[in-house]
Amino acid sequence: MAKKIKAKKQAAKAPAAKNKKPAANNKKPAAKAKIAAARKKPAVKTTASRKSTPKKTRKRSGPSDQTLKELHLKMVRIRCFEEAGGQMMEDGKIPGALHLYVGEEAIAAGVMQHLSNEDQITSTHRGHGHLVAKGGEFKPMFAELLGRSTGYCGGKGGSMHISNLELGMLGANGIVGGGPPIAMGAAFSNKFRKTKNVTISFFGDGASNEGSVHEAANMAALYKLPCIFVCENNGYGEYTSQANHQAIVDVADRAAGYGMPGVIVDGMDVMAVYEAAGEAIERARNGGGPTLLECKTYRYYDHVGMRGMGMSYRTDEEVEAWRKRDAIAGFEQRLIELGVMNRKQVDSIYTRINNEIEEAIAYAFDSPHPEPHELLENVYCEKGA
Amino acid sequence: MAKKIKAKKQAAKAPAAKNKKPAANNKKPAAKAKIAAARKKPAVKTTASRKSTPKKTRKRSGPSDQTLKELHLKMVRIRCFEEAGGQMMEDGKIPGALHLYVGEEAIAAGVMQHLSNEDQITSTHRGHGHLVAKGGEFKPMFAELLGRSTGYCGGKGGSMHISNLELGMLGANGIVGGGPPIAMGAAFSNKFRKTKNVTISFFGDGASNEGSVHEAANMAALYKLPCIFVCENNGYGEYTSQANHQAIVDVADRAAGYGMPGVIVDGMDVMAVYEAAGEAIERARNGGGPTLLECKTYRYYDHVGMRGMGMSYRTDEEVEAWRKRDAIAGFEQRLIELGVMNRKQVDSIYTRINNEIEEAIAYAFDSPHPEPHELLENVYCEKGA
Amino acid sequence: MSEAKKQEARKIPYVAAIKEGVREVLLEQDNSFVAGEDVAGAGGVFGHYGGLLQEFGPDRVYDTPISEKAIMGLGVGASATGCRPIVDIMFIDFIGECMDEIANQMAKMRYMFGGNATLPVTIITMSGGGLSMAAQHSQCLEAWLAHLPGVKVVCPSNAYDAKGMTIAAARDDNPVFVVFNKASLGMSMEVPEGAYEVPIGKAAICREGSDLTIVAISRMVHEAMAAADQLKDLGLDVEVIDARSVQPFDTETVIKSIKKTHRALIVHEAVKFGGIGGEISAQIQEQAFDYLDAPVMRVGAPFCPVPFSPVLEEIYIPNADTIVAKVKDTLEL
Amino acid sequence: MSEAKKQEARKIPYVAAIKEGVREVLLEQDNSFVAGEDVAGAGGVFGHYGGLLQEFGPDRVYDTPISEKAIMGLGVGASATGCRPIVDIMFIDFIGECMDEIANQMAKMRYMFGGNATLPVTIITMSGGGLSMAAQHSQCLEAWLAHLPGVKVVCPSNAYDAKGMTIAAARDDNPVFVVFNKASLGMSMEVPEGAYEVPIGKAAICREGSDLTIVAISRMVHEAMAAADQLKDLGLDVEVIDARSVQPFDTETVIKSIKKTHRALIVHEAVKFGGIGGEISAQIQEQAFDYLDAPVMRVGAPFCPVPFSPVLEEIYIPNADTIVAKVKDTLEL
Ligand SMILES: Cc1ncc(C[n+]2csc(CCOP(=O)(O)OP(=O)(O)O)c2C)c(N)n1
Ligand SMILES: Cc1ncc(C[n+]2csc(CCOP(=O)(O)OP(=O)(O)O)c2C)c(N)n1
Ligand SMILES: [Mg+2]
Ligand SMILES: [Mg+2]
Repeated sequence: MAKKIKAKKQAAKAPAAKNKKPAANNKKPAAKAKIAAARKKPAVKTTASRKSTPKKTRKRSGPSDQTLKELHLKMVRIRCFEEAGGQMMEDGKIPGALHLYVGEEAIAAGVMQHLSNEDQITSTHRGHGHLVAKGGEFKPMFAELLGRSTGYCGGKGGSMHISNLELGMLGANGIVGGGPPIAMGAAFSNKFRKTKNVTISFFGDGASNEGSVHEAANMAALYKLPCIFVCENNGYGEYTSQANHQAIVDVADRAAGYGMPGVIVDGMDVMAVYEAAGEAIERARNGGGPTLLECKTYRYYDHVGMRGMGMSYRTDEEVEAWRKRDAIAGFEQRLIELGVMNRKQVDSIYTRINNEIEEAIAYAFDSPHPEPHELLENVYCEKGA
Repeated sequence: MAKKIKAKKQAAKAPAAKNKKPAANNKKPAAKAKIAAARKKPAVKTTASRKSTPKKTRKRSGPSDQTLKELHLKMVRIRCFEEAGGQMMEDGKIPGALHLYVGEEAIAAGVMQHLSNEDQITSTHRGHGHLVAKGGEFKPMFAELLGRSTGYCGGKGGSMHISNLELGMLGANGIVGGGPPIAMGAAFSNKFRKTKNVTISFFGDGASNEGSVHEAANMAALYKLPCIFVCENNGYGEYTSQANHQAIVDVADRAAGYGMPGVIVDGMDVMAVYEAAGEAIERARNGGGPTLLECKTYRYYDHVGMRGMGMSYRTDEEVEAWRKRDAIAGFEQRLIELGVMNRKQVDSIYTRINNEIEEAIAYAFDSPHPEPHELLENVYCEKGA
Repeated sequence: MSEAKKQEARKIPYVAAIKEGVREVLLEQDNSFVAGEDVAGAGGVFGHYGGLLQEFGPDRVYDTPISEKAIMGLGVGASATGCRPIVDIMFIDFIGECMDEIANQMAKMRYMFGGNATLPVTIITMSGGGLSMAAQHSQCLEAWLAHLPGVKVVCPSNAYDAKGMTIAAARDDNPVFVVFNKASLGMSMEVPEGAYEVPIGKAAICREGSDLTIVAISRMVHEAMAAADQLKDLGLDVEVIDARSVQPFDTETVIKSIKKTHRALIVHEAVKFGGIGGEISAQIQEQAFDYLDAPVMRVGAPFCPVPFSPVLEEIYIPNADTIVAKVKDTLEL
Repeated sequence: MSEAKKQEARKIPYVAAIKEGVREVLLEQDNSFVAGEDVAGAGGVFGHYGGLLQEFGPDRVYDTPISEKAIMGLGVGASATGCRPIVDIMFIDFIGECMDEIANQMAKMRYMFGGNATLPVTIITMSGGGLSMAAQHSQCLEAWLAHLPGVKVVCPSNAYDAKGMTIAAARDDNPVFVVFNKASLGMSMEVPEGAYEVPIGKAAICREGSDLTIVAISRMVHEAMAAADQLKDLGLDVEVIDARSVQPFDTETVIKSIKKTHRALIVHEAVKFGGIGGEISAQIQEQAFDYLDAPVMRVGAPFCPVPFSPVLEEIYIPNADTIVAKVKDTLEL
């Protein structure tokens, strides 16, 4: 999307694609206690004056080791993908604009952990993370970012439209607020076809002010559809802070106005997201209707591309405060404490994934561009009931 | 708007245009006590399970006799206008569709009592009542309904677009949800131009599900605009009941999600509306920002035209229960009790207004149709800063 | 599937033909449903869904909130995931409320996804004036839709096509807009029982002639037929083509006709400037330039919103007289 | 007001010219303000409002929520009540979000109200492809707007016009859409300081010629100029007209040119089918039929969404070569 190159020098150099650790780990590692404290008292306020009844802030409980590992893996896969992709963009190798999900990984991981390929999601312009967590493979993803014919969309979609319907990923979307009505329609379909599947609609704090989100939420609540509206509240829509785009602190305050539960969760805590999402998804699968799940999060980099620091619309201190609460670093610490993994195992995951990414990037670059005849293909499909 | 002629016979004959009394008075007059009781325990629920903090149900207090008389006069003018206009439509004399405001008069009267010509309103497809209360004159109004060149819009607008900017009436609107963004813009203008004026946006329960209302409300709250969103909740959008178009009972539940107060008021009680509106308007004039004021009301007739009873989408009992709580009849009773007027004075008002209406209708019928050359006029205006 | 034979002399109005078309779809396709404002309980504000709720039950026919963006999203999301929805936008005037869902999602999804999505959704809506419904309830906006790669747009002019094109639209695996005309709702004609298709993308020759081809859209077909009668008296033998489908547009049939008649006039009710008539005119002279004995004429609404005043609206909407006047003027008859 | 004389050889890019235009308006008209997504703090995602917040303060330049319907409503309501707003829709692709506010309110209010409302609102937006921004951020949708009586639509192709038309739009008492082209933002040219107007509704002859008239819109003007150079080598002396304004359209200038050159080609970046080129082509042959030595040609984007793939987008967007090929093909050169 809209890319704005500012004149100011970049204050903090963005980590290169080959980093074995998430960005937050490049800082002096914060003490265990400090991380825990930050998590207990997140920088985001999870209580607001006008909060209505069904909203709750969630705490951790205990899923299996396997689940914990999968959650971690999802987050790491996203982080590594985004760092690599972002670097490629900075290097001028990716056409168009790239909106990076770095910092928000816990949301995609925590939600998607509950889904199968038959469950659908709609995504946003910031959609790579959602697709990775939904099972997207690196090769066709990088190929798509490069516009190659081996990409998920044959090179016709690019970052903003990356999608795969077999995986239940109904598309990233270049239109802010474009996803929720489609998700609602997919949820309607799930109910109509009497499946037990759910649809998740991811959208931003900025998107919450689009009329489409309002209409979709109302209709989902009316029909009690298995649709979960996940607001990824990272505090900004492009360069405009939440305080400058809405007079509320919690988007979840809107849930009551549709007759659905509103839940606020710390989006930097993958377990909290996992649990809150699980509850909402279970309710939806059982006919209990939609939920508005607001996850307080932060994007480490700029709206587009990889600059993170020295921005005029937010302070470096703010960025640093959020980075200290990094979802992946914190979760790794916890996994090690719990004995689920050790540091070596964690490190080896980064090695493996970065190797996979390296391979995928090579594959993408080796892939052919679409042929001219493809230009006019797939505008329509052949008829047939 | 969309007109649906049903096959069923009309159960209760609509009162003719010449009735000296509001429709409800044609029934056996309910005992004073009964009316009071009905008003204390309105058929509408004013409390809902999910109601949030800033919402309150209002009670009566004591304005001047003059104000009481003006409130009454406004309501009677609307009622008589609508009965007459409706009858003309039933008689096939008015082209297009007519959406009657009968039953909802207390809202227009109670709100408009606080406004000057410099304050603006946006209206709906059900807009005659708003214009009458805003000071609209009968002659150009009837002329407009007949499409004559002496009409407020020179015959080009008709019922659905009747307007007068000198009176601050920014138009009836054929688009459900069309008004709120415009009202918000006018309120922005009031604030920008540093006036003390306010803008009122009337909209229905059905309209509350349009994305435009959501966006306008959010923006009004963000900028703390002097804009009051008045939801005329008559329980139906066309032939669809509120229960079938939203999963909430109180539209005012949505106010908290924008960061503005939500107030629920009995829309059949003109004093209650007057007071609640007064408070919201005063707050807006003083820089306190917008309010969502929900008025529980009912339309006595069908969505379009004058049929009232024997409809498949609502019961006659429901209509009768609401008619028993008629805002005008009840208020007259109260005025007589308070000694503000006596029955004779009340009756003479009807005589006077119906005479005025008769004259206005004659005037309208005598008025010329627009000339062919007018067809292409006023698409644009002559340039000039 | 080809067009079924007309069976017997059963005449029904356009409005009833729409309902029959939708009904056949609901009978035929288990994964189809109807959703829109007042389509269920009220059977549609024009009665064109009357009785469907009763026959098929609330799992197949849904009243929606007044939320056009959500309605269109419902069509997109449900069709992408195994349903064949029929969604209703009460008046085409209201598509402004959901043009993003139409233009940026529905029309482009398949292409953007490299063919990975299929959207078998049908959108039913009403267009046109003549009922004194003023500027916001009388428009013809098919040109907006026809400019959008990824959707199809048909405008049935009569009851037979109304039913057959509804069925064809619903059987099509692409998003198809079926734009009905509200001033034609009462027009009766012979309509077969049962299911049949009127193919999308094929124009119909309503009257053969040798001197002038009129290409008309929707209700203007009937005005063109009346104009043809009047022009006959002036010695012009007029061929009338009902475009029926504006996207895809049947250029072939039109060009073939014009190569025979050497003169062309296009008539639609939409505002002339920027209407689909410009496209058709351009195509005609691109493909039959050397055959043209006169400029390709266009008749459409003048450049203003639809006025409420019945006397002004009468002047506003093109009719047989306007068409005849245009022909006389251009051909200097 | 007439166009001011160009003062001195000061070259600035298109993007800076937009900002200068808006700045002049803010200086000149106390009741004007700018509102849109990221126009204040960020100075616009393309920097075309950079520094205006700092210069004029937060009472004149407003960041809005991501709410296009509200933004357009702000423009309508504020302009109807004494302000002269400049509202920004970041990309023209997003007008689907507010087409109802545009088509049913903004465009019709004055007419429906019998002249009782005046809406001096300017809408600034960006269109066009070439930046690999894919199907939802690369469209040209001016045809939708031009089909709407009640609004004006201009598409400045260069920095001088960008500034002058912004000022003309803001001084106009009607709603005017100023549709800029995002691939042209860096193109520099001589632009006078201070306020001047480029009149709305007047085309510009960019190059005189005698054999063929190319009518081009927005960035395609530059492709047409390049094509004209190539065609010169083939012996064709090409006149290039920059339409500049598509609503109202300057038919007169175009017809006059074609009566001289006898051949016409229209080029726009929008999808050819249903684009404004059809209207222009139809008008040309309606008004200059007897002067035409060849069919009126059109060049526009093919019938598909804008592809992300740079190699496909390169084929997709018309350019000088496409134009030359079209001319060679039609005129059998
Ligand atoms: C309808 C529409 N309006 C505006 C834009 C431009 N735009 C792209 S992303 C964005 C900000 C979105 O903010 P938010 O929803 O909070 O998501 P985030 O980028 O923070 O993840 C904007 C304004 C758009 N793409 N679509
Ligand atoms: C955008 C739009 N959608 C649908 C309609 C058709 N329509 C006209 S009035 C109406 C019902 C409105 O209900 P509500 O807002 O509750 O107002 P009420 O009629 O009850 O006063 C509908 C659906 C319309 N005019 N505009
Ligand atoms: Mg955000
Ligand atoms: Mg209602």
